[in-house]
Amino acid sequence: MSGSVKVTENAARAGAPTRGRALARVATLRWRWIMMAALLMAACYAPFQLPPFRVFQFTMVLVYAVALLGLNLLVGHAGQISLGHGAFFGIGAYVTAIMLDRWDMPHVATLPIAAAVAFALGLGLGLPAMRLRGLYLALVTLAIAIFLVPLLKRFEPVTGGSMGLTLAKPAPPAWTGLAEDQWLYFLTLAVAVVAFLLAHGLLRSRVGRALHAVRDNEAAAEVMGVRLSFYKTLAFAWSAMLAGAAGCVYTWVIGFVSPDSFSVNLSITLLAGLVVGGLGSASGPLLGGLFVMFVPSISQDVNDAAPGVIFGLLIIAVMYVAPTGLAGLAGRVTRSITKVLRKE
Amino acid sequence: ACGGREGNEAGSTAAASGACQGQQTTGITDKSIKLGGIYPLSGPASAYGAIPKGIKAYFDFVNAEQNGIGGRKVEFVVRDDGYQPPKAVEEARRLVEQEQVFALFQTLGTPSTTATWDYTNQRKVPQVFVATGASKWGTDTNHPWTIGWQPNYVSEARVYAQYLKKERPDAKVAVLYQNDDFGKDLFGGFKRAIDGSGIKVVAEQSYEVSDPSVEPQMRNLAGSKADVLLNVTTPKFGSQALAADAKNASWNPLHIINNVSASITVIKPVGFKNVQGIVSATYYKDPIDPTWKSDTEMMRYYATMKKYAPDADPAIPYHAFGWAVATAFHKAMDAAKCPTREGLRDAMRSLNSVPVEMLLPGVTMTTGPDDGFPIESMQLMRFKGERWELFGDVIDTRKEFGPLTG
Amino acid sequence: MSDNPFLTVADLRAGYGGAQVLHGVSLTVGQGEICAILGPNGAGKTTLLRALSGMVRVRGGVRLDGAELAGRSPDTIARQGVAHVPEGRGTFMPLTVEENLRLGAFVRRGRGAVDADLERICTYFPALKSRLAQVAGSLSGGEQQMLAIGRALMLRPRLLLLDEPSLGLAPMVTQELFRIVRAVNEEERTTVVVVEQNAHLALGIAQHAHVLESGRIVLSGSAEQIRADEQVAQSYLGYRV
Amino acid sequence: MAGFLQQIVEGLGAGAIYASLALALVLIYQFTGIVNFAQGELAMFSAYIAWQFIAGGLSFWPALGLTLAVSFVGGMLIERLVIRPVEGAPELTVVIVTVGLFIFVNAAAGWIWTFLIKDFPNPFPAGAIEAGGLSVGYSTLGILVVVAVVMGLLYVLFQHTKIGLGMRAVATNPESARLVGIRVGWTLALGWGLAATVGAVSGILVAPLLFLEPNMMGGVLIYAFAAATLGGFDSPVGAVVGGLVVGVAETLAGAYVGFIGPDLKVGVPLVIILCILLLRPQGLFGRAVVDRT
Amino acid sequence: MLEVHDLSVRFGGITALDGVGFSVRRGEMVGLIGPNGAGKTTLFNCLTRRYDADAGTVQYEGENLLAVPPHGIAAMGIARTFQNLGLFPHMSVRDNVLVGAHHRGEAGFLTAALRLPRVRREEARLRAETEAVLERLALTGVAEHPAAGLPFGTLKRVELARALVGGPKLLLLDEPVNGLNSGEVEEFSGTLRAIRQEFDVTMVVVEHHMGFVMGICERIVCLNFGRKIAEGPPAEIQRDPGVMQAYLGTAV
Ligand SMILES: Nc1ncnc2c1ncn2[C@@H]1O[C@H](COP(=O)(O)OP(=O)(O)OP(=O)(O)O)[C@@H](O)[C@H]1O
Ligand SMILES: Nc1ncnc2c1ncn2[C@@H]1O[C@H](COP(=O)(O)OP(=O)(O)OP(=O)(O)O)[C@@H](O)[C@H]1O
Ligand SMILES: [Mg+2]
Ligand SMILES: [Mg+2]
Repeated sequence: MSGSVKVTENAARAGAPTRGRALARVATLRWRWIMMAALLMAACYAPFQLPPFRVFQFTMVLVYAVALLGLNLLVGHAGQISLGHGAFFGIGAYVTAIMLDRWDMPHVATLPIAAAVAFALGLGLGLPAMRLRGLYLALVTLAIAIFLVPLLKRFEPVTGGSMGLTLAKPAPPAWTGLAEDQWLYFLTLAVAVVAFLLAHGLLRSRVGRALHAVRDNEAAAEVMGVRLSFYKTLAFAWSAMLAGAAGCVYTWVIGFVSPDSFSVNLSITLLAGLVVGGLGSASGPLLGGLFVMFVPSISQDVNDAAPGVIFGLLIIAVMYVAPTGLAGLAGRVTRSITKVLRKE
Repeated sequence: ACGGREGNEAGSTAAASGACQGQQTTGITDKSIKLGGIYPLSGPASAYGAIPKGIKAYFDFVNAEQNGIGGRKVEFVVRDDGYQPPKAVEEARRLVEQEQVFALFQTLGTPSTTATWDYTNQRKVPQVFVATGASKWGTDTNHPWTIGWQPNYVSEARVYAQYLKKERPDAKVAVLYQNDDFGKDLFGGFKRAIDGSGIKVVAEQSYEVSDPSVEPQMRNLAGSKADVLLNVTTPKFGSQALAADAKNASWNPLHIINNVSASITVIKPVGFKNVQGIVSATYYKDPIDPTWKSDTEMMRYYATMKKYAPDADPAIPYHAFGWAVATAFHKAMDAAKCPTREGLRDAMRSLNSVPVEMLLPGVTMTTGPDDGFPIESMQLMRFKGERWELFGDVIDTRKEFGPLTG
Repeated sequence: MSDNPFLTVADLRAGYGGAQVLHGVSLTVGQGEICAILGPNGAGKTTLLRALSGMVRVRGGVRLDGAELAGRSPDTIARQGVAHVPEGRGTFMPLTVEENLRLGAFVRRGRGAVDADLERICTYFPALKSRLAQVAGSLSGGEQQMLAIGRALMLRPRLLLLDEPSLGLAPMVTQELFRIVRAVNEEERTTVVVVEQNAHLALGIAQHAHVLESGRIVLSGSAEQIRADEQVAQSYLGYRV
Repeated sequence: MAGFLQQIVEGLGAGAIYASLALALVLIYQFTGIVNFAQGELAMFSAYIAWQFIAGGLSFWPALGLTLAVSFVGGMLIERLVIRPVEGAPELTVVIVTVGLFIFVNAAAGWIWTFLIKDFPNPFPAGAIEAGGLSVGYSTLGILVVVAVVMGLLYVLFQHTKIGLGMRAVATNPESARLVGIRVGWTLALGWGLAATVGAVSGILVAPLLFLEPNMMGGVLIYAFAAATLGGFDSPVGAVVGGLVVGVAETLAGAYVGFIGPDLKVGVPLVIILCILLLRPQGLFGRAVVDRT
Repeated sequence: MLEVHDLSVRFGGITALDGVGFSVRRGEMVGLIGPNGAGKTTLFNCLTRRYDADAGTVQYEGENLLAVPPHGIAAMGIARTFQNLGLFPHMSVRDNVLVGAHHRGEAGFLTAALRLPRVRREEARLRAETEAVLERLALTGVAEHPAAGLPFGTLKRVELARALVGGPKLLLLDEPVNGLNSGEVEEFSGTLRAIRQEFDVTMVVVEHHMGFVMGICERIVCLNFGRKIAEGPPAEIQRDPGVMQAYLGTAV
């Protein structure tokens, strides 16, 4: 039959670039792992080289990166906009603070509990919220963020009210020989790496594909057997959990929580950080964390009369240059570099 | 791991000798002294970002015309925390570790200061004259390196309580307060101060800084028919509350507005005719109060601001506040026996009726081993015509009510 | 073919991002002619029409009745009287059917004439008439296709670009559609460029045809010639005569 | 009972303020398909411009006219300079650009005019109409009337004009809009210009009540956002009704529901919205989105 | 296998389906035709629970299909393609197809995040099957390409691949040869016949391409205005006066 001949012909025609492409894919995969390992090694080496203040700054970058990792899961991968992730961050922070304050729990024990509480709350709030879409979901999550602040103030006996709670930081065990900043850094790094691996595993699996499918076309996803409510709600809960874990580490690092630290501003900053970093990309959260951490102080160095003017302009400028975020820009740059190199 | 690096370049001072041997001299030399301050220059609390302008003007003036503080030129590094505690921690560390400042001169806001004071005290860095009136800066004993400056909110509340006890011994009070550390501290202090008297709080309403308006709260308070309104707000909400009170013809309580909102800049937009007779208390001179028109310090302030901060409006009370606290720092530094961090710490805890010209006549700074509050005196004032009129004597709250304890 | 062609395409190149799709296409269409573009999947037919209406960036020349179109924006080209029924239909989903149709006449003046044309479209496609107030996004696939064609006709175009107009239409409607195109072409001297997989139908109304493969014109001729050439039919159009 | 009615009247007054900004939000959403976080700040900036005109010696009405004109041009310029370069980028990118704009405008206003509050003249007389124990301020009435007029104008623009139709077409499918000959760039700029003008009206209505300062619209924006959502982001009538409902609900909750109290009252309209959205995901007046595949 | 009984669907004033009934036997290939707006896609949407029926019943292998939640349809062995494409534009072709195998996987959030061996095995298995289907439909060459930007005809094949990888027993195809030229249609018919053998699937096909429908289907159901107007073998349908008048027009 002439038809089938043509099909094989097509396949043969397509086959040639395929093999090349597969090879290229393996190569980029290996590259990616090498890059990751190098990055991790650099990350482990850095605290011994940098002054403690810088170590602290990078610790905070990692804290934000963990929160953004969670937000990325929801916004970048599942396509649901949340304007309220600062609330889960705050809840994680407060759960940790209360456990440390009331029950003197060991620091490490607070992490799973904070994550679990954030997860449970995410699940509980996600159930109704995930029936909404787009703007409406954004609004409801915004409401959660707005509501958290007065709520924390209301339950003063537990939360310390508007005065907040001051807490001890985890002390480095003697055997490590590390300074407090370094110890905190490594704790945070460990949490970040675990969070990254979890998210990575999730996204590479059936679950990740289901989330992408929901993001791209809900109707089609459902026909393929993806249970929308389940996946959306769980994505929400997982992303809340990661934000909660970040909040927990935040409390370890800063040693102080107060309701006004977790205002709507934080939520919007997180979302902006994620979009600036790169929505739906693997390196987006880290780049976003760097942005959230460093750009405000850079803005102040440029114009200390009104740092906001510069900060606002920088956000706009980054979105001009890199509409898909810094990760997209970095990708484009490396691609053009490799292209040039290959041509040589 | 890198503890050895600090103080190396800055430690080359001859001052750390004799009795001062072995004390910290980071950030100070014979010729210079470096200070760091943390304020919200961005975000919702940026109004307070005006304070460092007054401070800078003062230091520029001192550097240029008085050869600095005791021969040391002052460098004042200001950082922005956006009123965010984690940012405040970062900036405090930047100032101490990167900038190698001698002391943190002012952190603004209770949350930011609370977030940083463990750090400054561990590092033994003086955190001088923080810009918040929370009472814990004076009552806490674990943080000797941190000290407040302005009268604390509890003392201020006591002044109003005492005034009411005298004038309206069985007043029914309605309270509007900001739902944060500031509002709670002041309101709490007031409740404790009226304990056992005939005065009663009959209604209370709080608001969040994010609320658009306090009008609804004012309406609910009006329903209580209280005869006194205690207005514990920050400037914008202060204006709104004053306007709402003025608008309501059927409710005319005695309106007590707290010091934070008592500035003419808050009152003027409401219209002077609407605010006649309101009461407040103060401790420093309002730059647009005509009373001080020919006051020497005020004239110096205006002249200096014009010269060293030409684009800042000297009428803004935050500038005058900055000026006053900078003067206070100057005096504390002058009083220090050693030009070291320890020297400053000890000096700021042993001030003995040190005058600061920008403060009201009769208000001075006094601290001691059991007194961590530099300024504890205030004077009542009543609004009349187009300005505040001070009345009664300066009230030394420590003398009147006894020392404040945690 | 007339000496002074209505539409002249000269060495047209276009693509998406890095990938070039059209590698120098040249053709002319006389005023009032119907021209069919044929070719296999992915040949670049859609891209050619997009290039004509300004939806993709082009290099080369496109002249319509003496005016240069290349490099112009789609709205400018539409104002020149070029209507395009795009692949994927381009329906304004949340708007009603009537609003969709009226948008087709956006650049025209004179409400009366537009209203009359609305009536005319409804007689062409009775299925739309009963759904004028319905949200266009809820129409069936074929109904949306009719809407897209109706919207293009509302412009009373000088040049009509049809990208697979029969897509998703029932056989009867398809025949009717080609009759309508023919009628519009005859009554209003509308020039038509039609891309169509159903070569039989397209060649039935066209005077000229071009076969496109891999972004190049591999064959041009009168419709009869192309239809008659059995080998062409087999190798390019995949159908037997 | 009179007290209750009075609370409702006050709630309507507050709601009208939210509605005024919500109208601008709805407008920009209709015409560009994005939510503009900077809308409140632009309104605040317009109010400052008006203030500057008045401080410069103009009387209120000419200052108003000039401000509206300046805002219109300013809105168009913002579209051209700030939004145009990211046109076609993912939706969230554009939203984050408006967040950047928010931060920028807020800081710029503080920089230019300081953070001290400014007195802003009220165009409406001070008193109130008293009837049957109820008192309705002229100012409240005035705002309600202005909001109703703006709403009516927008409704006509949306539903009964060709340009309105073109604008909606651009928001739903810019590519097709170009194909039918709509100048998409200009239309978007026009949408921003109009939204900035409506925002300016909002800012000028709000300034005398809340006192003018750079953070004036921050709190209002959240409620306006809520109002627009409640009403459905595609309906001006919905925005106004939504604003009024939010205002009344919030006021009543703050006044009568004891355990909620003024600190948590912010939750009440939000809970209402959540409930309504669960029953009617398109908002009170929104059109249901048909999503066929 | 599938029994549709008296099915009605209304949207406001429009009756899209009006008491439609027919049945499909296992292994059969049934064509569904009718004028535009007759309700064919709506019928598919009912069978895949995208729309709720206002009246009537649907039995599938003895079970009440209308009681199954929308996401449960795939697990029952029903797969479909969409008239106007229902792909995931930002995902690669391979991932698009892999989503088709979603209901055959077990991995949950936790197990996937931890990348348990079980999950890896399952993933490897599904990937291998996907590769085979891609190969079968000559899509290997574009497997890495995002679904957006490919030619329409290719995308239709991607949809078919996605449907097939779920291992369906009943396949619902909505205008599968849309946008293909006659040669490609013929080729596609061949592919479809082969697939029917290989995968042992029952198919219902909506299509306006008469050559294709008449050539491949054993039985044809014709709808008009939501009602069934004819049913029978192709030859019979082609001659049916009602069908001719409503759908085919005079010249066939
Ligand atoms: N938006 C796009 N982005 C990238 N490449 C594209 C895009 N649209 C089309 N292409 C590529 O351009 C080439 C030509 O596509 P085009 O749509 O013009 O073909 P066609 O002849 O119309 O095919 P069909 O008959 O399938 O409609 C194809 O290889 C396609 O992959
Ligand atoms: N969600 C909906 N809301 C309103 N009307 C609808 C909706 N879905 C379908 N319809 C209407 O129901 C009728 C049947 O639509 P359907 O998509 O089933 O037609 P079809 O037979 O598939 O036609 P085509 O061959 O054009 O694809 C159409 O007239 C359509 O307008
Ligand atoms: Mg095409
Ligand atoms: Mg259909």
